[in-house]
Amino acid sequence: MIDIGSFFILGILLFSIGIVGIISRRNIFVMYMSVELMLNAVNLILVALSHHYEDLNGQVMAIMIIAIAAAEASIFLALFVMLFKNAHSLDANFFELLAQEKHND
Amino acid sequence: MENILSLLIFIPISSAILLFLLPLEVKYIRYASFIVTLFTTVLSLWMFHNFQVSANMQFIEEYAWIKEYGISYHVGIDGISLIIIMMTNLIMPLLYLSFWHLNRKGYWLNLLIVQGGLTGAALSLDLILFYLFWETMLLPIFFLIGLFGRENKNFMSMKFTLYTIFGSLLMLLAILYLGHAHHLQVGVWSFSITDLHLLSFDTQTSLLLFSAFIFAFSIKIPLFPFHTWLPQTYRAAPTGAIVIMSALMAKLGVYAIWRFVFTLFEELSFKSSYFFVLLGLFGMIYFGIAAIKQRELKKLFAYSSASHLSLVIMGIFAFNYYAHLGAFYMIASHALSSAALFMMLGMIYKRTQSLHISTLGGIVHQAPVFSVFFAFFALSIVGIPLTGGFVSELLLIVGAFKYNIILGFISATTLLIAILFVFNVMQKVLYGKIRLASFEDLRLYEFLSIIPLALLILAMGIFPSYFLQKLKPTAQQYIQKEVIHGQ
Amino acid sequence: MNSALSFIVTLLSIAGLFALLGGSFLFLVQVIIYAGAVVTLILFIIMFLNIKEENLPHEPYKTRWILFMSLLISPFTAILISTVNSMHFSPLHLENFGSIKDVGMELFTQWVLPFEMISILLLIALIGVVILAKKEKGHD
Amino acid sequence: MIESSLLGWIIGSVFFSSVFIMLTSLYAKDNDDIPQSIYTLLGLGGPAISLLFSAMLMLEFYQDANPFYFKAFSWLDIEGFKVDAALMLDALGVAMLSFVSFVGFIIHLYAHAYMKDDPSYARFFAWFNLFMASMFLLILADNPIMLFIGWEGVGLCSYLLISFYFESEENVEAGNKAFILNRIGDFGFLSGLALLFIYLGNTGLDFASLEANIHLIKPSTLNLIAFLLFVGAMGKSAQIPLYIWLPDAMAGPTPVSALIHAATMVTAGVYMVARFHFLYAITEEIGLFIAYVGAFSALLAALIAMRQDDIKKILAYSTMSQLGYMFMAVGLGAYSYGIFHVFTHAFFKALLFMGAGAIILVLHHEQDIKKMGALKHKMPFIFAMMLIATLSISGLPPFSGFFSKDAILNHLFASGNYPIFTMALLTAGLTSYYMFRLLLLVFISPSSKEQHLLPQNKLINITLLILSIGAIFAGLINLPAFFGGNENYSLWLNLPDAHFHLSHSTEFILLSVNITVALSGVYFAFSHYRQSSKDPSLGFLDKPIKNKFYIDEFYVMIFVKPLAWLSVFFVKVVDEKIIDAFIHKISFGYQRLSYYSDNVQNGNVRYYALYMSVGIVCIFVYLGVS
Repeated sequence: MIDIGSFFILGILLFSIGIVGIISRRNIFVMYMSVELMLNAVNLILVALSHHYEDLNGQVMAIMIIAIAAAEASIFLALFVMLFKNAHSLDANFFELLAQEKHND
Repeated sequence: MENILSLLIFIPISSAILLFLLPLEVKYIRYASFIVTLFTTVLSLWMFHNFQVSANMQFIEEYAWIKEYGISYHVGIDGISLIIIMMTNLIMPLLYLSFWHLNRKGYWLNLLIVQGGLTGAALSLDLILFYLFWETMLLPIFFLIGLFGRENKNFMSMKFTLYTIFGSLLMLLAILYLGHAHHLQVGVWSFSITDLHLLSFDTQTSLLLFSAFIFAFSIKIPLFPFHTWLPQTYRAAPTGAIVIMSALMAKLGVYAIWRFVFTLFEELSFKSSYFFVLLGLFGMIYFGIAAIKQRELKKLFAYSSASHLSLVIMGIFAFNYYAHLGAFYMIASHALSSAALFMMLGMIYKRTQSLHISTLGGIVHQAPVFSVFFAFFALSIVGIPLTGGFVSELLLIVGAFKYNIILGFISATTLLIAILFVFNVMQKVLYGKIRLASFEDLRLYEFLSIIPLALLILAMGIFPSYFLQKLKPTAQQYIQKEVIHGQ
Repeated sequence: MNSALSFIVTLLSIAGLFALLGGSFLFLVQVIIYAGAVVTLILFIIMFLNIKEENLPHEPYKTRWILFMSLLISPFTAILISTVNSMHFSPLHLENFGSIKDVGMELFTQWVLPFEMISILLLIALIGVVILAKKEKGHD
Repeated sequence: MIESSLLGWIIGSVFFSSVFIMLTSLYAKDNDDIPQSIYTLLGLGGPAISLLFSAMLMLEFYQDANPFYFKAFSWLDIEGFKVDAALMLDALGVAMLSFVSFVGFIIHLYAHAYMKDDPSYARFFAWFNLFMASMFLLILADNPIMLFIGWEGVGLCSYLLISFYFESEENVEAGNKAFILNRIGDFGFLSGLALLFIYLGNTGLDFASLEANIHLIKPSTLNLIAFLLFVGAMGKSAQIPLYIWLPDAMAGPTPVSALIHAATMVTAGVYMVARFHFLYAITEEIGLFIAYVGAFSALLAALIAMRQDDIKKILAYSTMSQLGYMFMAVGLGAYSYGIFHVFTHAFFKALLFMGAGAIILVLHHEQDIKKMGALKHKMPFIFAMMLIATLSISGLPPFSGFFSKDAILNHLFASGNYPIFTMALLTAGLTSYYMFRLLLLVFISPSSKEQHLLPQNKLINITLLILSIGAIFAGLINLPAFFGGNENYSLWLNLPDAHFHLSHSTEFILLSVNITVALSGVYFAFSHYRQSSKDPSLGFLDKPIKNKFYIDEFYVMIFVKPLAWLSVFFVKVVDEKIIDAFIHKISFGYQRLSYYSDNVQNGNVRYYALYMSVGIVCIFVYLGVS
């Protein structure tokens, strides 16, 4: 019989994979999917907790997260389209607009 | 006149601010600031006259300022601060006179603020107040160098300011720590040295605090490894700034060691005296030798100043009566000589636009009066008898011998080292072939600006007992302790 | 492409787990929105953009990075897992918990305000996406 | 003790005349504005008044032998260190004062004649009188500090006067050299004084109190003090190793050489040792050391003088050599003989210099004796004067030099220090040799060139005449018992001389040896230079002697060059490369650091996420561990 602990462990592993993915990959699609993976991991843990405490608030929270993730997904994808159109690349390193001007010395 | 000290501090500062705000022509600003300095000189002379011969603080004023933290406006004067105040107030008007031709508003106003800062720093008995004035006098120098200097003035003014502020910050930390410690040990905050010197620390803490203070002051003086800002800054700085730095500010560093370090860390000062005496002697010889081959006059006299100040440091750390008196006397006489010399260098620079030895020569043919005075001041640096320099060197050497015979010998080499470069300068600049197309002799205002200095130096050499009597009680402060500590 | 497909698989399995945990509504939402809408949208965009091999980022140190990150994250994971292991959990109990009705009641009683705010958020996202995806006149 | 403000006025009159001349000339700026006669009046008036006052005091002192005292004001008044600006005149002071004021005044007269066409006439007299003031202060000082002030003052004036013709860099350098070497001496002197004050500061610092309390100091310290004070004398009186300034000091005008570098200032060292006789009397090792230094200096100077060609430099070396005699005397306790030699030396050496000056003037400032010759008939008067002086310095009877030198030689022999005696005797022979070489080369030996001579100056001749009287007869005041006198001068000086008894026969033998040695020197000189003006070879010694034993070069090599190198090294390497570079490293290190930290913020979201996760991991690790 599986207990709730294994759900937590799965969630943690998924979350870690998400972190690893978001940092080590440069493909923005993969990075986006890693973000989603992390969200899902959290969702999973929330639902498991809600089950554990027999409290529906956890599930509601998960629903909220899914809703926000959907909104996020739409904006993400729209941005990807724009970026790809402008830069013809999926490389995250390419988009360093936050960096200040480099000193030439 | 019980708040004469406050008047001395705030008249220059407030008049500087007032003059800055008033839309006056430069000419009037010059007159006004000159009159202000003359007025403070008169005040300080009155104070000198009323100064009682005793080691106690006099003309004390104390008002609470920031009560929560025990910061007070606490000023007072004793023998050694009297020297600094008198020198400041004597030299400032003469400095104005010697540059009567300058048409720069900022020059005069900055000088006024420096004067206020110097006076305040020399008088304050509260550490926070002292720190405030200590920094107050730094900024105008920064502007003076940056605005009116020459060559790499921007870099040098930055370097000088950062260097000194770096030192001061450590001191500020130490000051804050002291206040905090007072809070812990006594229960109330206080930054007044009369309260703080009662504190006791374990050895390591007091060593750290001691070093922080010493570090700040030895940058200003400067002592041996912290001197590298000196020659270049002097070279870049305008004459007014140099006169203040060498004649007054450096002395203020020595004064601050006496006033704060000795008072707060008496035990440690006694213990480390040997180190500082050695450092002073080493610095004296080092700077003296470094000066020999300098070809730029300002740099040369910068090293020479440093050499004499190291000797003064030796004197105050030797902790005996003669050395202390000698150090005080040297502070005064060297302030006068170096102020006069740097003023005269400024005059040379004004006439020739160069201070390199190779471009100068034979001035004595063209400007005999100038040469006589220049030679006189140069010789007074060397410590020729009948100048104040001789008396101070004599006392210092006797003091050093009293401290330790071998160190006495080393300190006596000051007689040798100084002449090596001074005579070289005299030979190359005053004597020798005429290298300048023309060299105008002293103008009236220039003459007026240096003659009081010359007379005072002579008076200090001929009647030293008159000047020394006001300092004696202050110098005696450590005699009793000297016996206890077995120096 | 592969990763997107395996991502769908992951999401679907999570949906299954939700069901296992008694969140039937969540199970539906997960299947429909995530697996159905979002990932399909991703795939659609990948197709739509017609991404070629040279458009993909050149990642010479990919494995190295992954290894490095895994090492970096491992203490985090390990600590969490050990914490979880040290706790005691009841086994799954599949009684009537988390029916859609209950969730709905909860959502529309206690969570009305956040729910409405989410709707506004979605609206904003909608408008934002439209504006973003719209062709800029100046650039074309 | 008699209070007398006249003491002050002896100094004051020359001092104020100097100050007035300075002020007048500074006021005038161009010498045309003020007639020269005003400067003459001021310049000669001061020394004349001083001479008058000192004569009055000396006469009074001669009658009742009561010292004079004058306290002007309290100079320094701190615990354990009380110094009055006070003057004192005792027998030793009278002995010095007598010839300083007298010879000084004569040389002032001479200088007036010598300098009267010089454009810097006023400046000359200003410095000259300032020198006189300092010299008087040195002599009349009541305590070592006043003595030191005078001591430094004469050094300074000597510097000013050596570099008097400052158009030439060489002269200025000679002045610098003189002052610096003097200052090395002063370094020792002041150190000695400082030590003395530390030990005896509480019991008074005038000479009388010092003498009374000198026994309070440990002998080892006394030795040190005595040695240090003598270092001062080495500098001032041009002894080994600080002598090299004296020959160069001849760059000044001849009256300066005559007064300062022959008659007065250089004897200050001897005077000082005699003044501190109470100290040197109980430190015999140092006394012996002094005597050896004197002996070596005398010998070295005499050797170098044998082959010099500049007339003034020969005289300079001979001065150094004679000073060596004086130090031998005072070192071995014969203070009165030393002072006696100072006294006679002042006359004949001043005479020599003034005669040389007269020759130089007549010959258009030619100083090379090789270029002179056969001047005997052209200037017979000067020849006579020079002859008197030469005989006197060579120690031939009955001239003054004979008595003083003979007294010293006898004392050296009697004290049993035979090495010193031998060197002294050798020096005596060499002295007569090189002095006659000079005389012969200038006046007798054939001259290759026809010289155009300027007319001689009457005033100069008069002054020479006056001094020649002194040079002949000055020796008679201390006639030893052997010649039927009873050493009046020594008795009157009343210094604690060391006395050694010699039998009359020994004295007679010594006397004849002395005279023989001197005469043999004369003979060697005569035998060669009567005919020729070429120097005979001295074998292997020839080159070193001509080059003054390379001492100057040696000093340059071991002191001047390393110091200059060190100076450059300190500034260029230690300051700039090490300390400043270190400080710059620190400050620029911050700048560098900012570049590095700048890289952290590279705008790449992945890196930001990385930093965040690093932070999270750290927090978790921290929480997990604790």
